[in-house]
Amino acid sequence: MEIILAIVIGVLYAAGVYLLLRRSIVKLILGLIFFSHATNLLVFLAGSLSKVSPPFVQEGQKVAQASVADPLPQALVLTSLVIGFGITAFALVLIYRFYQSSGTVDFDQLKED
Amino acid sequence: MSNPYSNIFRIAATKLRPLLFILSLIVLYRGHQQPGGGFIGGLMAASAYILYALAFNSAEARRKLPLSTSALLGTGLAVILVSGLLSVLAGEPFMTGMWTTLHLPFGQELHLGTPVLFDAGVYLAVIGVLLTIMFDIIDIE
Amino acid sequence: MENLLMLPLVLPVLAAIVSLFAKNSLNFRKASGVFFTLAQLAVAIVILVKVYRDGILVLQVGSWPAPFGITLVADMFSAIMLFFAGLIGFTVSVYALGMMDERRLKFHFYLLFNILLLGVNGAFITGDVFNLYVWFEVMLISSFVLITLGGERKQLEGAVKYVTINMVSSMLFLAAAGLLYGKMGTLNMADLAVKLQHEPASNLVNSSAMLFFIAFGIKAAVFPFFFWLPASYHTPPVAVTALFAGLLTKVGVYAMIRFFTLFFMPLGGIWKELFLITGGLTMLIGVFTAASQYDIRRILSFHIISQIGYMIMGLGFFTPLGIAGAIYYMGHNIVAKTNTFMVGGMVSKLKGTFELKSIGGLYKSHPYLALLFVIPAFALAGVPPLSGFFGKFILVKAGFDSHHFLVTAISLFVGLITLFSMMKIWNEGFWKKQPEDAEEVIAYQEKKLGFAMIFPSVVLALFSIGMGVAVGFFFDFCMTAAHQLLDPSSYIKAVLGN
Amino acid sequence: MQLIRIVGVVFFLAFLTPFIDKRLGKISGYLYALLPALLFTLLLKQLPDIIDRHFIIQSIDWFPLLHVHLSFYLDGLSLLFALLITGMGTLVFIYSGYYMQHYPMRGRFYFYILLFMGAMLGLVLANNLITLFLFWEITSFSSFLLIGFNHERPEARAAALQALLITGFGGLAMLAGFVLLGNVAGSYELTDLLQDGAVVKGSKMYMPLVLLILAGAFTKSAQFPFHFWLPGAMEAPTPVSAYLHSATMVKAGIYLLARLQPILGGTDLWQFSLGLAGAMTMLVGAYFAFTQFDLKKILAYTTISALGMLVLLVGIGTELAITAMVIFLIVHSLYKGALFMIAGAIDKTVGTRDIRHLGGMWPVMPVAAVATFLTLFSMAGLPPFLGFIGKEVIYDAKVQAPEIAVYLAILAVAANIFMVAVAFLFGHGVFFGKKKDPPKIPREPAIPLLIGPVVLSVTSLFMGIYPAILTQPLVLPAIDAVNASPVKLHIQLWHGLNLVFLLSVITVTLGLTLFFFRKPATKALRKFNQRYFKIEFADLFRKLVESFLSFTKRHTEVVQHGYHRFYLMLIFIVSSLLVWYQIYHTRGWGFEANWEEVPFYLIGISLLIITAALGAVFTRSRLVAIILLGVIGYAMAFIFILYGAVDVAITLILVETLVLVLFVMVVYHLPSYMPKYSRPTSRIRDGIIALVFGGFMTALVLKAEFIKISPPISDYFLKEAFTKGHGRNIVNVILVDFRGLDTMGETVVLMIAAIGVFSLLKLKPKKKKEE
Repeated sequence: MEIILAIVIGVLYAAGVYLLLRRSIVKLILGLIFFSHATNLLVFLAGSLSKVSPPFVQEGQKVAQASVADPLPQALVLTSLVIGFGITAFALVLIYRFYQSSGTVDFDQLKED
Repeated sequence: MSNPYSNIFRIAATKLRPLLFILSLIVLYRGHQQPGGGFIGGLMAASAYILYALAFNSAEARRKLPLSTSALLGTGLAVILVSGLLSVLAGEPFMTGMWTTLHLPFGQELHLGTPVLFDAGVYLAVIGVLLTIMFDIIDIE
Repeated sequence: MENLLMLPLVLPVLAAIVSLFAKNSLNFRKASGVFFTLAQLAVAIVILVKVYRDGILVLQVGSWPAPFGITLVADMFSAIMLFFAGLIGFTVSVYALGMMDERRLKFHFYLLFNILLLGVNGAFITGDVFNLYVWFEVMLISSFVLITLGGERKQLEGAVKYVTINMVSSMLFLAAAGLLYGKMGTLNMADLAVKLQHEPASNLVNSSAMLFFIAFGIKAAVFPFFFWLPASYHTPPVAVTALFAGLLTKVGVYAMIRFFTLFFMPLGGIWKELFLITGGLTMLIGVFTAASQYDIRRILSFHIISQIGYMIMGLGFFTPLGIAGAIYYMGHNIVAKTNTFMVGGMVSKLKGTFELKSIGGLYKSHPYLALLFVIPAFALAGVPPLSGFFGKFILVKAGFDSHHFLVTAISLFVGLITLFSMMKIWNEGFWKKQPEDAEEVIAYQEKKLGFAMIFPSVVLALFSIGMGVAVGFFFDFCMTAAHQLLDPSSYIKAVLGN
Repeated sequence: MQLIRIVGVVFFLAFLTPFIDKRLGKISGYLYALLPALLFTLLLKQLPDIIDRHFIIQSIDWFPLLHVHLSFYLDGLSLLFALLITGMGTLVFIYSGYYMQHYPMRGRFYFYILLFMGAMLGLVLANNLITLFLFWEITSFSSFLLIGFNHERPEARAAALQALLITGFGGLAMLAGFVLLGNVAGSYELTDLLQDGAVVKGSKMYMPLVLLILAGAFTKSAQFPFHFWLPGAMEAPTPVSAYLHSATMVKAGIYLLARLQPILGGTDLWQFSLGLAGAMTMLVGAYFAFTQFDLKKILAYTTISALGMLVLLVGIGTELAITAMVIFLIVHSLYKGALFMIAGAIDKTVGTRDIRHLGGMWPVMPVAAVATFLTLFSMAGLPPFLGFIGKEVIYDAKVQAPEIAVYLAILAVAANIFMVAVAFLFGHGVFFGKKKDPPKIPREPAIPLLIGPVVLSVTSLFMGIYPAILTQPLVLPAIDAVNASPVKLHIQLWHGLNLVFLLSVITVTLGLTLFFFRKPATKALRKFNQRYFKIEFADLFRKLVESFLSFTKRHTEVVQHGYHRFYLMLIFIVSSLLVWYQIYHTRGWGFEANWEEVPFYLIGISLLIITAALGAVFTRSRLVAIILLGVIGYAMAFIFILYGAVDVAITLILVETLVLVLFVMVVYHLPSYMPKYSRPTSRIRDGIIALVFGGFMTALVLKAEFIKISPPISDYFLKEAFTKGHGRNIVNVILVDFRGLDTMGETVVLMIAAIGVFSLLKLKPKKKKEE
């Protein structure tokens, strides 16, 4: 079952790349969000997918069962999700201000001087 | 925002605010044992105020806050830092978990530790963060 | 005492907290901002001395044993980098007192500044792959905010490029970390090194290692990933650029050296060749691009790139001398580069512009500024007995020792062009007469240079001289670091126990 | 005697100049002269010891790891040079005391020239090649600062940069050569290297290292084709020209060659390179000297010629040639220093150095005239001056040189004919002939300006008359050092009537003939130059620099073109190439696609994500794109739940919702989305790039899935989360405890993002300022 999710990741990255290569700055942000979705899924997949029960220690037990999913990738994804959120929020406001001060959403109109 | 829905929205926002707030505290506390935790809790608490700000305006919502947004950020960060430094005072490495059990009346036991405090810091900081971002963006209008 | 290692992380956070609460007193915020950078420098010195005397310092955060929790490690390499981060942090924060405008200072400049240092410090001392990602993000987001702080149009334009390319790099880094965990089942660097050492199939890791190369390459601004740097570094206030120029790309180089010496280069593969080719091209292309510029900040920005090439080349030699040379060169470059930007900032304070075509006459009117410029500029160009000469000499020696003649020859040639660029700034900005038709300069009211601006520049200049004159002393640290890097057993033992 | 103190004290004084000059003002120059005078006597006192072969070697560890030491060595050769440097230095400081007294920024002048003197002393006294290189570079830079001393003149700046780039280029090559030499011999100490000549010559690296070192020596000593920086350097104030560009700095290359002759010399490569460069330089210099108008330029070209002669002599390398080299070195320093001082004195008192505006001045300045003529006789090689001995020995050396003697002799005679002619041209042009009207009324130059020339010409005379007493003790130890074997030689003025004397006579006669026919000759030569010999090397160099600059400009436009998406594109393409290469290279992993295991809901959700992604890419409506993005987020949350990641799923749903809200709120303010900017071809191109990139990511994921090198560390978390972490939600325990530091960092990121949003929205540039 990995192969289908691997393809999903590939498609998400491809979509991200394609959007990042567009001239519109809005698509640029969309592309970045795609990138971070793809990366989160990838990190999540890095743990093995063979075990599927949520990683909790059952009431009355002291040790989690061996069948629980690898909790570490989950924690990593959580962290990167939150970080991604912060950066996306900032980037969104940045493009808004960018548009406000330059009056365009077309990236090609902005050559460096 | 003078459409007929706005009144309903305002009432809902007002009523939901304490509810969401209490819920968020529960989510925060349970986080160590059940799904939840500081980030999710903080998000819920913040959404209470965000709804309020959308229904009224951000200035009104700010007034309802016990602390300013930047003080929330600062407090959150300070709590995180303190939870890590407590173990240093005890001569243990930074961020070592320290646990104690409080005996409440009615036979209840409250298991408290620095990691929980840490999560509370995250909770506060997340509220501060989300409110700063959302209030400012709402102010654009 | 092992908690010493938490201080480079705790102090900046403390600075942030103070800054958040002291909302109404700007002066207090300034003072505390500078104070916390000074404290970081002091801590860094203590750590450096301790590591040098007693060996590698390790802090298992949260008392969790090594591969499971997060480990903070300071070996010589980390300690050296930590020291330079502290030095630059302190000097630039003093410089910013004189250079930054009130409005930016009010908008939490020093908070951002300290958090940037937090990210840099964290990156230098963490012993955990994912944690490194987190510190990279801390560094990145604060650099995003610093680069946009002020909201001028140019800043925003530069920032969009800076943000997107750097975010792509972060994602690739994260993906690489995830893939590595998937294969190796661990995130602790020392643990990874052990597992890779004893695994016959470990060269299969090489393809995800390429993602690390690309991600760090973007951060370090090597060819062909450097575009974000010249597109953005000239846009924010010069105090910000000075900080970035000195530190940010070096964190990428640090990560590159750390990862590839610890994990990937012992695996074999194309790494050495790749580093040498990248290093050579980075040097050449950066320096060519710099030669055509006429804006002081842009000249200096392009030179950052070209000088990164030297460090990558040193890594590519993969000999103790090569790596020690790269580390020494990094230290030298951090100091000299920051200082040239500082002097550039003072020039603009006097003349109101960075455009060399519009300024001149500073040699006559401000001789001490000329002196302050000459020292870091000559250091960058590799003039003895300043630091840059020994950086170059060591790398050339390392290159010849390991029979990499072409790339070494390129590095010498690049030194000549660097000299040309520096002398161009000198000839145009200092020796030439002030052009009388430069409108922006005439319209500009010359500002006085305060102690806060000159003092940090003097400190760094003395450091450039000191690193050259007392090269034996400084290089000893670098050599120790290189030996530790090339024989990771002591690192592994310190982190994992036996 | 502590050699390092000799060098150090000069630097020390240099750094004191800003204070001294402020206090003492105009007379400071004369005071500075005391130091080189003192050093001269101190060094002279060492002469008996050196003659007895009691050499001084002193060393201080500097960078022992790489065998770099501050080590010094005094033998005959270095003593001779040190004496020249301090002796000439004394005279130049006296001269500058007057010459520079009204110059603006006089203090800086003394600073630079003292810096130079210290560096020069260090250079000739250094025993370690890297130490030598250090001083070598300082001479280059102080020379740069001095050539550009009149920095407001564009010509001065250009000449300074030109000199710096050329000598800098040579310096870098030389450094490479030194490192190679050190690698071959295992030491940078000259005293060690002198023992290892055979090892070095036998090494594979011999050829590259010799060529590299020669690049350094040749650029410094203005050998063809690097000679042109030296006439340009005449932009410097005249004391500088007298000191650096005739007597000392340009001799550094000669010193180095002589010094290394025992180590590197004697091979065909060495003889050929030095011979060719020296001969070319000698002729080119002499030829061009004849057609100049500016006194200083004339002298500069004769200097070039003399340097060529010296290099040639080192190249021949026989005992006699070295003798000739050493004597001629002294001869040349004496007369060239004097002549430059005269030229400067005339310039100062008369206001011009153009020979066309000068003439008939001997009645007004008799002392200067006498000194000049004495000097010129030495230059022309007339008896009884030292110059005569010099020329005699040179001819002798050449006549006796192996194999190529005839050609060398002819070349030398040809060059010397021009020299004789130039000498007379100079003297006659200034002091005889018609009186012209120069800018200022001619009078005798001030005494300080004449001390130098008089002392030097008289020295030259006495050294010629009493060679055994004055010349021999100075010269023999130097020759001894170069030949690295004791020399028995007798230097005398009169050699008797032989072939060599005949050559001298021929030289003088033809030189005089050329002088008498100077008008038609110079005219013809200038015409010839204009028509056939147009190459101006300085121009050529300037063009080289300019074309380099325009190359870099084009290069910049190609590399840093300003189009952001092409930056990204290049990054993606290169990344894809690199990663695909690596995947291909390390392809040994068992990969088997097993579609049967895949549950249907997973296929469904995957198709949903893929469709939504494609939709978001191709839609023309930003609202649809945003909604589809949300769909992807929620679908991903579903996947997370399927695989047991409850917290992740909840967080993702909340974050996704927030991002959507934010997106709507922000994009609401932007102009309607996505005008169709790009053409179909570029869309296809981007599509391919995207697929190649996405493809390697898929491959990497599969690879990671199929290669599990070691079991994950998370078993520990499963065991310890509750017992030690006191929590049942393992993910949460990891977040707040096991990896709490990550979460701290994460919170900081959020905080900074919030501050960033705040400052972006609230801190805007003031309206009234630009834009």
